[in-house]
Amino acid sequence: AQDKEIRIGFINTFSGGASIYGKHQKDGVELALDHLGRKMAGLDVKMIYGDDQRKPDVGRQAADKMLKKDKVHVVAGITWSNILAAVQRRVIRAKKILISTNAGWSAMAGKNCSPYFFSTSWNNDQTPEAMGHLMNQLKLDNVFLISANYQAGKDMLTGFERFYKGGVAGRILYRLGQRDYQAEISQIRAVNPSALFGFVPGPMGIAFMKQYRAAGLHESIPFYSVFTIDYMTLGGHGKAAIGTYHTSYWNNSSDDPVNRKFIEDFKEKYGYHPSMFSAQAYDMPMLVDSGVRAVKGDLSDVKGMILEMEKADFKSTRGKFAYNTNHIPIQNFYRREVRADANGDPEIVTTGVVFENHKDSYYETCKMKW
Amino acid sequence: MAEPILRVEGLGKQFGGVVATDNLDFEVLPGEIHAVIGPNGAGKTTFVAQISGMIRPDAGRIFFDGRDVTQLTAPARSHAGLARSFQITSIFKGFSALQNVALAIQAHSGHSFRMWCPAGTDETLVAPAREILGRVGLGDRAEVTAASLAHGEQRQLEIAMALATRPKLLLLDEPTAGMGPEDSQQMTAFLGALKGDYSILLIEHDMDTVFALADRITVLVYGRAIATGTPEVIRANDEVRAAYLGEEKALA
Amino acid sequence: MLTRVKLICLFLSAAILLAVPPLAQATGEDFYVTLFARIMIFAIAAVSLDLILGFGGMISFGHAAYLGLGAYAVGIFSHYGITDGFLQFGVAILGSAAVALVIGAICLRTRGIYFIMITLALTQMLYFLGISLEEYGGDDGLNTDRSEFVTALDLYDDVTLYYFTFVILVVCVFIMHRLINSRFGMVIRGCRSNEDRMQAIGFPTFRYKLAAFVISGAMCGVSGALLANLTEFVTPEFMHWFRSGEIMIMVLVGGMGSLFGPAFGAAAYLLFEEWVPEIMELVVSGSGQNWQFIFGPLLVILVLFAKQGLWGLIPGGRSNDG
Amino acid sequence: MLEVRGLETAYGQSQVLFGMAFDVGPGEVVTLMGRNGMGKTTTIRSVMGLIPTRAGSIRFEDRELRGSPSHRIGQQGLGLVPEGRQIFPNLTVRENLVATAANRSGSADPWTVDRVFALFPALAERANNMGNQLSGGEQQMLAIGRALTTNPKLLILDEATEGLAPLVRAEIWTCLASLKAEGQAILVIDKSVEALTRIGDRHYIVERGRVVWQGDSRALTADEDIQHLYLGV
Amino acid sequence: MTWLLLLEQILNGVQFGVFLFLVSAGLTLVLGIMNVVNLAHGSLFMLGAYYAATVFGWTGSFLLAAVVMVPMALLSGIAIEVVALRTMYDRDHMDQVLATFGLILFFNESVRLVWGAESQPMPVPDFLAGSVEVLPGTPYPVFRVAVIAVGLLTAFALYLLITRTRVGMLIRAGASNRAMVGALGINIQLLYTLVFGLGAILAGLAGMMAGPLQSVEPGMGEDMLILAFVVIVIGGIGSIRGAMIASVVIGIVEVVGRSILPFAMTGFMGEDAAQTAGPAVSSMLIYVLMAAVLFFKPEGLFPAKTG
Ligand SMILES: Nc1ncnc2c1ncn2[C@@H]1O[C@H](COP(=O)(O)OP(=O)(O)OP(=O)(O)O)[C@@H](O)[C@H]1O
Ligand SMILES: Nc1ncnc2c1ncn2[C@@H]1O[C@H](COP(=O)(O)OP(=O)(O)OP(=O)(O)O)[C@@H](O)[C@H]1O
Ligand SMILES: [Mg+2]
Ligand SMILES: [Mg+2]
Repeated sequence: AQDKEIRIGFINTFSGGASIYGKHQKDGVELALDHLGRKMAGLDVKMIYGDDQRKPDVGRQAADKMLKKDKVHVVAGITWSNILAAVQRRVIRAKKILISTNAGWSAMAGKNCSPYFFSTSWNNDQTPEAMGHLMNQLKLDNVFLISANYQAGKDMLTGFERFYKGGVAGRILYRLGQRDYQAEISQIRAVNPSALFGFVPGPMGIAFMKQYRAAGLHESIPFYSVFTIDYMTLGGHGKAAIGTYHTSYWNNSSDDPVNRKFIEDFKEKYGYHPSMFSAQAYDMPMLVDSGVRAVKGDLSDVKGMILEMEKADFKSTRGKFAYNTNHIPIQNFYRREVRADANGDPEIVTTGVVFENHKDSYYETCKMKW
Repeated sequence: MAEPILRVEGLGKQFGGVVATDNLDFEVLPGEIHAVIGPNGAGKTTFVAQISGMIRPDAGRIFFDGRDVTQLTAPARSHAGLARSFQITSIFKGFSALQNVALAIQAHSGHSFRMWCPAGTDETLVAPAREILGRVGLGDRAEVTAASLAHGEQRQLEIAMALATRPKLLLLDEPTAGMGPEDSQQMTAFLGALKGDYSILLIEHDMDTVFALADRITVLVYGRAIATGTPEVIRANDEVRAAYLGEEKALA
Repeated sequence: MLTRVKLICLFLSAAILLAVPPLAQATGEDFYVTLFARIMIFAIAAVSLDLILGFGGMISFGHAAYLGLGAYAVGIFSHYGITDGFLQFGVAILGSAAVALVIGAICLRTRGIYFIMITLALTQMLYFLGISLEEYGGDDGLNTDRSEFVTALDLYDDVTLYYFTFVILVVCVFIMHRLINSRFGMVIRGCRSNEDRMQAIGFPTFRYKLAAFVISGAMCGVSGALLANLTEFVTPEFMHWFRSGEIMIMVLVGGMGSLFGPAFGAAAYLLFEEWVPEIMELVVSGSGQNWQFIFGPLLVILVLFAKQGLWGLIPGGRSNDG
Repeated sequence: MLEVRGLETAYGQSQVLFGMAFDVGPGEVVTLMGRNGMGKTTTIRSVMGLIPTRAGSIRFEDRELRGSPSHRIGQQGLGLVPEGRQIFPNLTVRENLVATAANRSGSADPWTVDRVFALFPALAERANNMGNQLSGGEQQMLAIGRALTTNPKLLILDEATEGLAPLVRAEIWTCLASLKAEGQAILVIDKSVEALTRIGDRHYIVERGRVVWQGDSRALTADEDIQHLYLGV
Repeated sequence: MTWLLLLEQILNGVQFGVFLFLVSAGLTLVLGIMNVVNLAHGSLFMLGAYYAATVFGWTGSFLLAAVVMVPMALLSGIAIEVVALRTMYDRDHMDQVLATFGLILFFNESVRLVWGAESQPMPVPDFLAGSVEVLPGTPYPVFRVAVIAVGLLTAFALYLLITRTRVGMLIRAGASNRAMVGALGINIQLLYTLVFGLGAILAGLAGMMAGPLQSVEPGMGEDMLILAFVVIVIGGIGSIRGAMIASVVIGIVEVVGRSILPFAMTGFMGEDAAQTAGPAVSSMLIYVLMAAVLFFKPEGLFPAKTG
């Protein structure tokens, strides 16, 4: 019996402290569906949203429910590596398509890679790799590194140093969830490096930036960050972010009509500026749609869908890109900086390409097996 | 003269500036009721607390039943045969009167790491518990939860629990505290009946009870024993009168 | 003792638990097998916590530690390709017991709020330890395989795992039932009521409380091992203090100091978490994510008005029906 | 000034008071006697609003007190020395006396900390000890002192001499006598019939939650078998 | 690392400690003296930050924000006390823990509903921006100095209130025997409501001072909550002095430990190993400290003299 509708399960953090990630991504997805007329190859789209409460086993529970109860064709979403780690096995074993709209867990690019898995975001290392490269371009030497003391945090440094050629003035791994950084800041000042590279995501980042600025280091030691500053956190950063640099896969300033339409309609619909998370999530339904159309809505032909999706033949906010053999995007990475707009409020502007068609560095270790 | 069951040598205890026990020598002979009286704050309760192992003395040694128990913990002393009742009633409020006593018996029938057989129906605990409740006159209140016993009854339960530990020496801190004349008389009679089977260290402010029961009386003032002797001797002692009894009681 | 009404509730719920898998499969909703397995697993954790919490009056805010330890016992072994269930569960039990012994020995010197906080603190330590264990995935956690006992017992079949869990739950409850009514149980409850007096009548209370603490930890370790099997995944998250809080909630919601209450509490909590958001979605779409907005106040109300928990709400019988 | 009628109180299911009724007039010393568990303390707790009552009326200076929160009742000028002392263990002796001090009777020379210390020198020595460090008797003195420093219009003592040495007891009775002489109204519960008959004007004997006998000291001392029947003397 | 840096780190530790005290001051009052385990303290901390941030956002005046925050926090506190905690005082800690746990969930969600999940902007006010030179060559943010000032002031005021005033005595008396305080003619219920409100104000104050240096977002109180409890427990429940000293000790241990452990450990293990092990250990440090303290002094460093 052919399904008359396509069911997509979307797992993310919707309750509790980190629910902001879920919100931005869900809004992106919903907008995409609007743009698709809420149909894919004539099939109605049914979204099932599942809250993981940022707990792996709860995320796992949600996935189970989607597979068994809702009989979804696609499981998507997921912000955190550890939740992706918890969810992936079940979904892949059930031979359903799994799409990460954020989590860039390296294992999925390498040893755990699977034809059923796609990413509309990136691999954790890629963004810091770009930053490392950028710092080379800027001829920066003697850079200080700060990152969070957990897996993703360490991946970030690995990625950065894979490309960064200059000297390292020192490194700090701070505690996950840390709120006060004066100690680290004093240490950085003492070393007096030429620049600071940091992975300080979300609220930690906001706290760090405020304190960094309060200590007056932002002038003497410029801060080059990844995943710290984005339209999601910009409000919280406020002016403290002005004058900082970061790299991202998303050229938010690009005039690509798809991108423009996305940003405009998004602001229109939700009343706030989309973040890169929204952009990634926006691509997910588009990607699925390409697959569904290829198999003319015969959702039983999962393989057919996948083969089509591998072509990445859909309108992405990042413009044209290709999928690598491990289904991680091969994409450009941009240098972005925070400037004061006309009335002094911070805005993010893309000011150049760091990488063209950048591959992640795990795909060689990926052995696809159906 | 028989070897004393309890002997205390040079016991001393201070709380900050307060000298609660001051180089005290003391003994209880087997089968005797030795009463300790003295003004409020003389250190009687503290004294009992040290013998029963609830408070560590600063100085001195305590011999019980021939051995030095100064270093033993409260539970260990209880097993050695010391039992205490509290001046301020201390019972298991949530349990029934029966359970209260049964628990006390259990404490002295082997270790309690028996995790499988129900204790509530264990006759080796319940039967003696009932028997003891009967003896203190709470036979008909066995199933009542301790919290809802009247003050007087709770005092009786205190004693029952002390007895349940099959002690050689009973340390009774004001057993008749808060009891009406009738109940006091009952309690007095009851304690009288225990005489001989148990040695008793009795703290009491109710002189009728004391003079009725005590073989010997020690008067404590500021942690020091100012006099020890038979009731007659104590009655006659001027210092005691001045410090404690006051006139009318002594003459009575 | 139990009143008739309570007995009926008991048998009903047992019957329901037994009937879940066939019903689920008949209706093609076999997701409920996993859900109820999860419920029973946390029921075990809650029951184990109730021993020290409800009966012993030791408010441990760190019970999640043993959940995590049990889980990691399974996880680490299967990380090295060892999936023998007897070994895994054995280590889960002994490991949790051992850690409980150490933690207990430290914590039981303190009382009241101090006890609450130090149990919390030590569990947080384990949590951070878990995060820093790179070999075992650190904060990414660890994918695990399910345990293998005897070939007849294939835990990869969710239904088998379900009944396996069910049996263990029943065993745990029965053990608890014997325990709290035994002499040992009386001692534990006595300590809750008046520890000084316990010592005066001759109980060296420390060792009994410690024993209870260890037993409780070990039992919770089992539930941890089961959880690892169910989710095929272990993570430091299992040891987060919020998790300890949740287990406490289950106990209280069900009824502290009652034998069956905690199990019902676990069911109530997890079903709430599962269904209320959906119901809210039906009412106002998009509101499901705010279920805690309802749950929080509900919890307060429950604490305020249902002192005996749900089990106590069932008419008749004191809650202390151990 | 205090007028209790038809008071009924129960702890959960078990009713304890069945139509308790008694009066205390200005400057009068009234006593409640009775065996253990007859409901004396319960009566007091009901009057003080410490437990909910089922029925009856409690009028103090023609104001109905029943049902009003206990702090109101306290403010009206009822000063309680509760059974079992209940001093504040985590306050020093001095703080125990200062914390709730007031002059409710508006007397010219009110009870002060120093007057209490004068009355109980033992307390003065312990002025800076914590309440829980006091001996049973010292605690009892403190409880009385604490009630006095609120300068109540009606002083209520429940077993105030429990656990006191004969000397101190004697002191307290003399103290009560002198208070009486100053015109202080007092409601006393005690076990020592003999002392009560000495200072009390009128006596009520409580049996199973109701008054079974009342009269003045002469009548009581005269009536041997009443004493025997209800007080077991 | 140089001695000067070490000195600076110790200073940072002290500053963090004083901040910790500020966070736990309200809790000391409610937990230590009123004897209520109030997990919702973290939520009040969060509310304080949100109130201040909002007003600050509208008016641009930090002082005005403070002026508005105080009554708002007071009301929130009173509301909590009246609705949830009033009947909890004589209940055992378990009930209090769970009821207030429920409050945490409630307030986090409420804040999300009202302000949204995004973190709220709250910069350092201009008149407290910039830095002063405390040690040669090490400028120190003025705002952090301000935090120290506020913290010490609070400590002093609270100490006087509790130990020197009659209100203080009554609060402590009520903690041990509410019924009796009532019978002696004090409206303990009202008193407690107000005291709880005061606790809320202190929590709010801490939140307001945290805002400009942290992220004002739902759940921002939780991490702080645990720290606050650790402070109080180490210091000895009910002892203001203890809380102050414990805060500073914890502050120093946390900060200095964090900054020197990685170096220290490179000594006996490889650079890389130390780089990861160091932070891991230091993140457990305060818990180790707490466990150690309670092991040797089960009543905390300065047990309040309740015997
Ligand atoms: N924990 C303590 N800390 C400080 N002082 C204490 C402590 N316990 C008792 N004291 C003091 O030691 C003295 C003796 O107290 P104790 O209770 O032994 O007297 P007592 O003889 O039992 O008096 P009573 O007959 O009134 O019960 C008292 O002055 C009391 O204040
Ligand atoms: N908290 C309680 N719960 C249940 N019943 C109680 C409670 N307190 C007292 N009672 C019962 O109420 C009755 C009266 O108690 P109450 O204390 O008023 O007597 P009393 O006359 O003061 O006795 P006593 O002379 O021993 O103080 C007693 O039978 C007692 O069992
Ligand atoms: Mg005494
Ligand atoms: Mg009474």
